[in-house]
Amino acid sequence: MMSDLFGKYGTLFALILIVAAFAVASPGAFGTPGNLINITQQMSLLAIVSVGVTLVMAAGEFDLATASLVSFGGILVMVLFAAGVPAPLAFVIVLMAAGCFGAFSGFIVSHFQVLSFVATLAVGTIVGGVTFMLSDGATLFGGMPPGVRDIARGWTFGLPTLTWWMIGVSVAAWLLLDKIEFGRRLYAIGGNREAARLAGVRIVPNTMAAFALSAMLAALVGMLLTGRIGSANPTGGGGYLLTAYAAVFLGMTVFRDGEANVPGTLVGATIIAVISNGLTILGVSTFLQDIITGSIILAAVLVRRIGKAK
Amino acid sequence: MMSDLFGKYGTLFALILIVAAFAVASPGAFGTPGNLINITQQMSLLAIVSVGVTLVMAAGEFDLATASLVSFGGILVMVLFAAGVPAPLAFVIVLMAAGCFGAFSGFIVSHFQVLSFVATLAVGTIVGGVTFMLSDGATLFGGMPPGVRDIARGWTFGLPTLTWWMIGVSVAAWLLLDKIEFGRRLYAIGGNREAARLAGVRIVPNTMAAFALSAMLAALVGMLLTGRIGSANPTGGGGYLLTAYAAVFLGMTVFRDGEANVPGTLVGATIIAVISNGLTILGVSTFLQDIITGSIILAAVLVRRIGKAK
Amino acid sequence: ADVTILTPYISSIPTNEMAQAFKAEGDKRGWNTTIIDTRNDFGQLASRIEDTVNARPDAIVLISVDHAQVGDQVAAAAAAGIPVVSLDGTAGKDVTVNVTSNNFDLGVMLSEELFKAIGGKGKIVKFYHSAHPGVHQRELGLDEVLKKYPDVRIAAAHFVKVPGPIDDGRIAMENFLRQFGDDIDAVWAAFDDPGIGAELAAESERPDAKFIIMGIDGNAQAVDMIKSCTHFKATLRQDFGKMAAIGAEQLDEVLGGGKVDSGEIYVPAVMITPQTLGVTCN
Amino acid sequence: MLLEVRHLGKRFDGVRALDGVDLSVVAGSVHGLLGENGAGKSTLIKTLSGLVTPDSGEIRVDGALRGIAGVREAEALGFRFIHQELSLVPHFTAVENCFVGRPYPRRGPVIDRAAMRARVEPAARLVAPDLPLDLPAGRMTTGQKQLVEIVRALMTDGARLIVMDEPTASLSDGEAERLHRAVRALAAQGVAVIFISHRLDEVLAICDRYTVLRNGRTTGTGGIVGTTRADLIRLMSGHEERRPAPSAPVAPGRPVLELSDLPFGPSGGSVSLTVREGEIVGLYGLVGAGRSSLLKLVWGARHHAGGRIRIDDVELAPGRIDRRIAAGAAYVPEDRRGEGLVTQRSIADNLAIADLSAVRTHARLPVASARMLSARAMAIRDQLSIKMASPWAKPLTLSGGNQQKLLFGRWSGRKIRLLILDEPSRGVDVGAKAEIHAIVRQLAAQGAAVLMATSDMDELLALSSRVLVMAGGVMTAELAGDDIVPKTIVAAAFAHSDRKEQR
Ligand SMILES: Nc1ncnc2c1ncn2[C@@H]1O[C@H](COP(=O)(O)OP(=O)(O)OP(=O)(O)O)[C@@H](O)[C@H]1O
Ligand SMILES: Nc1ncnc2c1ncn2[C@@H]1O[C@H](COP(=O)(O)OP(=O)(O)OP(=O)(O)O)[C@@H](O)[C@H]1O
Ligand SMILES: [Mg+2]
Ligand SMILES: [Mg+2]
Repeated sequence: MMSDLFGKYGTLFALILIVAAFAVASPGAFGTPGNLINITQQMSLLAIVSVGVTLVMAAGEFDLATASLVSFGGILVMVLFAAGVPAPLAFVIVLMAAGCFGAFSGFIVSHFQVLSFVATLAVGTIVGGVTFMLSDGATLFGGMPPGVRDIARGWTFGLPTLTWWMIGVSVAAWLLLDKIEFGRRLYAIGGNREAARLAGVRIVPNTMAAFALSAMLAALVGMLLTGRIGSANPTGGGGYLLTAYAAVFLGMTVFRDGEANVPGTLVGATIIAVISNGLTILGVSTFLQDIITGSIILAAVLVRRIGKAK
Repeated sequence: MMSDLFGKYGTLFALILIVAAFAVASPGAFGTPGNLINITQQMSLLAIVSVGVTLVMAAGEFDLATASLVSFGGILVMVLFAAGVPAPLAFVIVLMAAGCFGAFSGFIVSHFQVLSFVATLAVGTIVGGVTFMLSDGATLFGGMPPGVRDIARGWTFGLPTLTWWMIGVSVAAWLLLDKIEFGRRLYAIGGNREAARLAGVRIVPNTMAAFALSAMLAALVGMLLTGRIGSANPTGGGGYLLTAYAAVFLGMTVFRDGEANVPGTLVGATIIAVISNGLTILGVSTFLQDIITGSIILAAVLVRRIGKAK
Repeated sequence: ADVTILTPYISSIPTNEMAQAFKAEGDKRGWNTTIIDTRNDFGQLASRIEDTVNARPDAIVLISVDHAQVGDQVAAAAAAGIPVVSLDGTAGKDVTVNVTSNNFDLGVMLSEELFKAIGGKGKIVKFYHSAHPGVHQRELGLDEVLKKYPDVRIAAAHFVKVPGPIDDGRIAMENFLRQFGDDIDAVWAAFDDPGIGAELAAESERPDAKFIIMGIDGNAQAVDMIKSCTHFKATLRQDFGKMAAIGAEQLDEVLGGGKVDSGEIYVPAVMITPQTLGVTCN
Repeated sequence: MLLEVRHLGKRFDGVRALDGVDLSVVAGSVHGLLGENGAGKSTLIKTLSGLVTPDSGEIRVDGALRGIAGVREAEALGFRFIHQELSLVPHFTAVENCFVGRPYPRRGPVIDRAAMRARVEPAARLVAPDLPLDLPAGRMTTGQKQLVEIVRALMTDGARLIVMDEPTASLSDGEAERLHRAVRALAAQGVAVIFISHRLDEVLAICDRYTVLRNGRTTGTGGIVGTTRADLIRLMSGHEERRPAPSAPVAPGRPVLELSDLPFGPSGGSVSLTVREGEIVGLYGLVGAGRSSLLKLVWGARHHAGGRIRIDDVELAPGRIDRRIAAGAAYVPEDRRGEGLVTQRSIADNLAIADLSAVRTHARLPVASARMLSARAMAIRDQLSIKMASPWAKPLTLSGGNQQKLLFGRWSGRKIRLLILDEPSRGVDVGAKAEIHAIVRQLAAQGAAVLMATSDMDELLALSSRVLVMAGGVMTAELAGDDIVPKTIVAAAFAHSDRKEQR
């Protein structure tokens, strides 16, 4: 029974253990409410990208264009601002443009059955080129309407605004995947494409929708990141690719066996954010941090496997 | 019949078409024997990494530590040189160290059945940290015994030395995967792990061997890269991750449907190398290059899908 | 004339500014310039230089490249009779001319300025990226100056992750502020991006904190922060426009059959502070 | 005594799969292992192959106590297995699949492909002369895959015991016949065979002895001679066989399914056929005859250029399976693992996937309700007597026959106009088969048109009001009424290969 619980929630226990360990090691800094709230802000962008990736992975596919789309979103919104497009319209244009790229990937992957790895890598390369062209390769700064920064900075109702974004996106994605028929279709496609197809699930439109939503979330993160740091860099999203997948894959080991799921992804993103926050606060050097981070992640997934009777 | 051939070899035709197009566009520079031979040299490192990845993917797994291992190989060999270790011994130490990391990943993945994506990302992070520690985060120059540069530079028997490395590694890996029992076992594991297990194939040692070989090839590339450019950077291998997977996935669409295979991987690596060589020679700016590269890769995989009757 | 600009760092601000400035100089002279970037990848850079040599342009411009990192390829260009102009790189026998601000000196200047501003003693946070050889030189400059100031101590050092250096710097600084509270006197940023991140962290976490930030590059966002009387107090601006202009001038000379003035030409850096921007902060 | 199993017990979280099984097998005999779905047959087999470790009891081989810890140990003992679920490497050809996990013939270090083929061919000739040895398994029909598994088990030297878990479930009489001969030949050479099947007639025909399991316990064992079908059923179910009264055949009504000039078959042929309300049309043929392909074409899972498919006068385009479902059509695929079940999802999800609107919290909101999902699963469980722990368990925790019932249950509760069945009772026990047949008849009586491919002659005869026979992708006979006799059917099924031989 005990080992059963461990098998199912091992990675979650690991997270609790990590938090507890840091809280003991550094009660004055790590364990303060202020810092814990700050972690939610630091993890929010990663969490939103990862939730987007979760949608695509529920349908059994990869989207490697994600990172490029984050950069694209940031650059395009700055270009639109600079061109004098009002903020709300600019947001809509960016989301639509990203959605089109996503839908395009989804179409190629599902209609022509090209491996999503190659297809999205190619689309990502194209998006990257477009982003560089838009910005001439430069970091874009200035021209941001003051109201816009506020969507990514400051506090709202007692929590950082970015934390609210994360909460909102996560709840929406969770409803979408776990409560709505659309989600069941995606999981069916991801679990056994052929069986889903023969049971009347329409593969192409559903896959396209998953990719489009994921792309839109990536572009949203690009815009929020721009708001957060006040400028946009054409490779600014590059760091999210592997970390987002790490979060999702970590999450696949929690709650549900081998299925990408939103609560799991959040646990994954939290683990990553907590480790880097905690180690920095403890004053561990960056290089050692890498080694420790890798080891903790391994331990977090192993705990569960070892807990599980073979 | 025609469409059958197209379905099977579409991506290969695409490569031929690409080469022909560049040769016509730039006969004086692209089409010269000198440049074509130079392409084989330029693609050699990517090809070797990709061949290593092919081994792991034949067993149905991912190895995201590959890029870190390339950097690790380059840095460790420089550190050993600087410490006065004789070159041959240094090579052996580097390969062994990388092999251990690989075997470790393989063990975690196969014995504990942790998803290879998380496990190797974690191992890659650890390797990255070790690499940074070894080099103190800096690019390492100098201290290289003159004989060492020669393993990666210059010409041997009428071809660039690096080209010979690529040929040698590819032939060996092809023999390993296609002619020897070991390869059959890997493909059986990759094709249907459960069936292989039911038939008594020993999953753990075979998977460990595949990861270890792949890691050793990555470290070899790290050393060759160091020889080629004369310095080692702790993130120098980063560029190989996505490109190597692109080559392997491109290759999975040639020759054999959906199976990673060495000849296919070479076709994939060639496509990537030819496109960037050709576009550079034609004087296309990087940003446009990205867009064109992405489009050509998409076209190369689609040609085959469209050729294939549904 | 056909001129190909090659660099691994086009999306970093100084490199990009130099490339664009050089292109503008080229346009003035009617050159056909192409920019090739290899996204931080030196293996790729070597290959692209080879391709460029094969395509026989009239000149090659390398930006932010230590020529020793691609020695064979630069030698091949020289052997093919193609002049190689290096901006913000290193001089060498195969390099026609290197126009640069000495990175080591930049590091020294920044450190001296920063240490003076905190009265020669205190705790500093160091943001660095030693994987970039130029940036690494600045760090060595810091080490040199530290020897003269025994009362200055590095309380924390953070290796900045690229891509995404601003947000990485911001997150690290947020965590340092939790760790040290007010016990930080200054932030030493090897390039402006993490310094900008540190300022953003201060704004959200501890707007009343006393520490100051200084960086290198003259990044527009950093200049804006200096002008707004934030914690960001100075940045060393390498004169990219001037470097590009000198590089183009020298190349013009060479293409016309002349000689370069010298194998290495230094362009002094400019310190940007609230004073030089004409604002007074209190 | 080659193999003796005593009081074997095994529990899977709460489910008692084995509850004191006894089994004795002598060399040179064919031993039938029988039991209802979920009785524990496959679990028993897995303990012999080292895939499942029993909780209690003992296994003796040649009188000596053995703990079989893994697949390789079982192989070393001379045990060979055909597991119930097909497990082939999809990219490998038949020849390559036969060598997975086995020593390869080699020349020097290099694999000798010619020798591999040479070692597979004799076994293949014996049981499956038509099997395409160089086709990747992923592109084979279910029946062909089953034949590969059989060839694989028969090919090796040194076998002392061959266990076959429902090897004939997707074979038609022709192939089954060949397998029976091969099994007898093996027994004659002194090899022991454990033969699991729900086709009692074949058990009675080829086995020497039998053992019957019920609820994980041995309820009877003995010699076949003098045993009747009724005896076996009583041991399996605990009661007499209940034969539902054959319902009166329904008069065919309006046409429901109409195929006109649908391109089909190897040589550019085409198919036209009509299935009417109340009709059950049986589709018979040998392995690879093209039945499943035709059904998939009708279902819209494959593309066709030209030809027309109409359901109730509505023309349907290829690829639009959802439209067919909306028009009241239903489909039970042949390969439950590959084409039927989404194994990561719960049983309840699997039962709802084709008709998510049936489990909405509110008719207008596309929100799936957990309560409705579970209620629906429980209703179907009762209707089809599916043995399962909970609606939220994964389908792979069910026995093979119970998994098959899930595919059937998926369509429960809908008004069905057209029912397309591909081997609907594959691996289902005698009682459940009768239940499924009753449901099919009832649906037909309510006005559904049924098109059913089956390899099971009994099933074909029991249900069909009309029989179509295919061979090599071509319709070779259409039989109705008194013409539906096995001899004519089998002759038509072989028509194609006869023609080939004549040429
Ligand atoms: N891995 C498992 N986890 C949980 N329960 C299991 C598992 N495997 C089998 N069972 C249960 O054990 C019981 C026996 O199953 P088994 O597969 O042995 O039946 P069977 O006699 O082979 O039936 P069938 O004729 O349908 O193939 C069933 O109730 C099944 O649900
Ligand atoms: N996915 C596929 N790709 C290529 N060929 C196939 C595929 N599926 C079936 N075939 C071929 O089509 C032919 C008809 O197959 P089909 O599945 O319709 O036969 P069947 O009569 O249902 O046989 P079975 O009883 O084995 O299921 C076979 O010769 C088979 O080799
Ligand atoms: Mg069974
Ligand atoms: Mg069939």
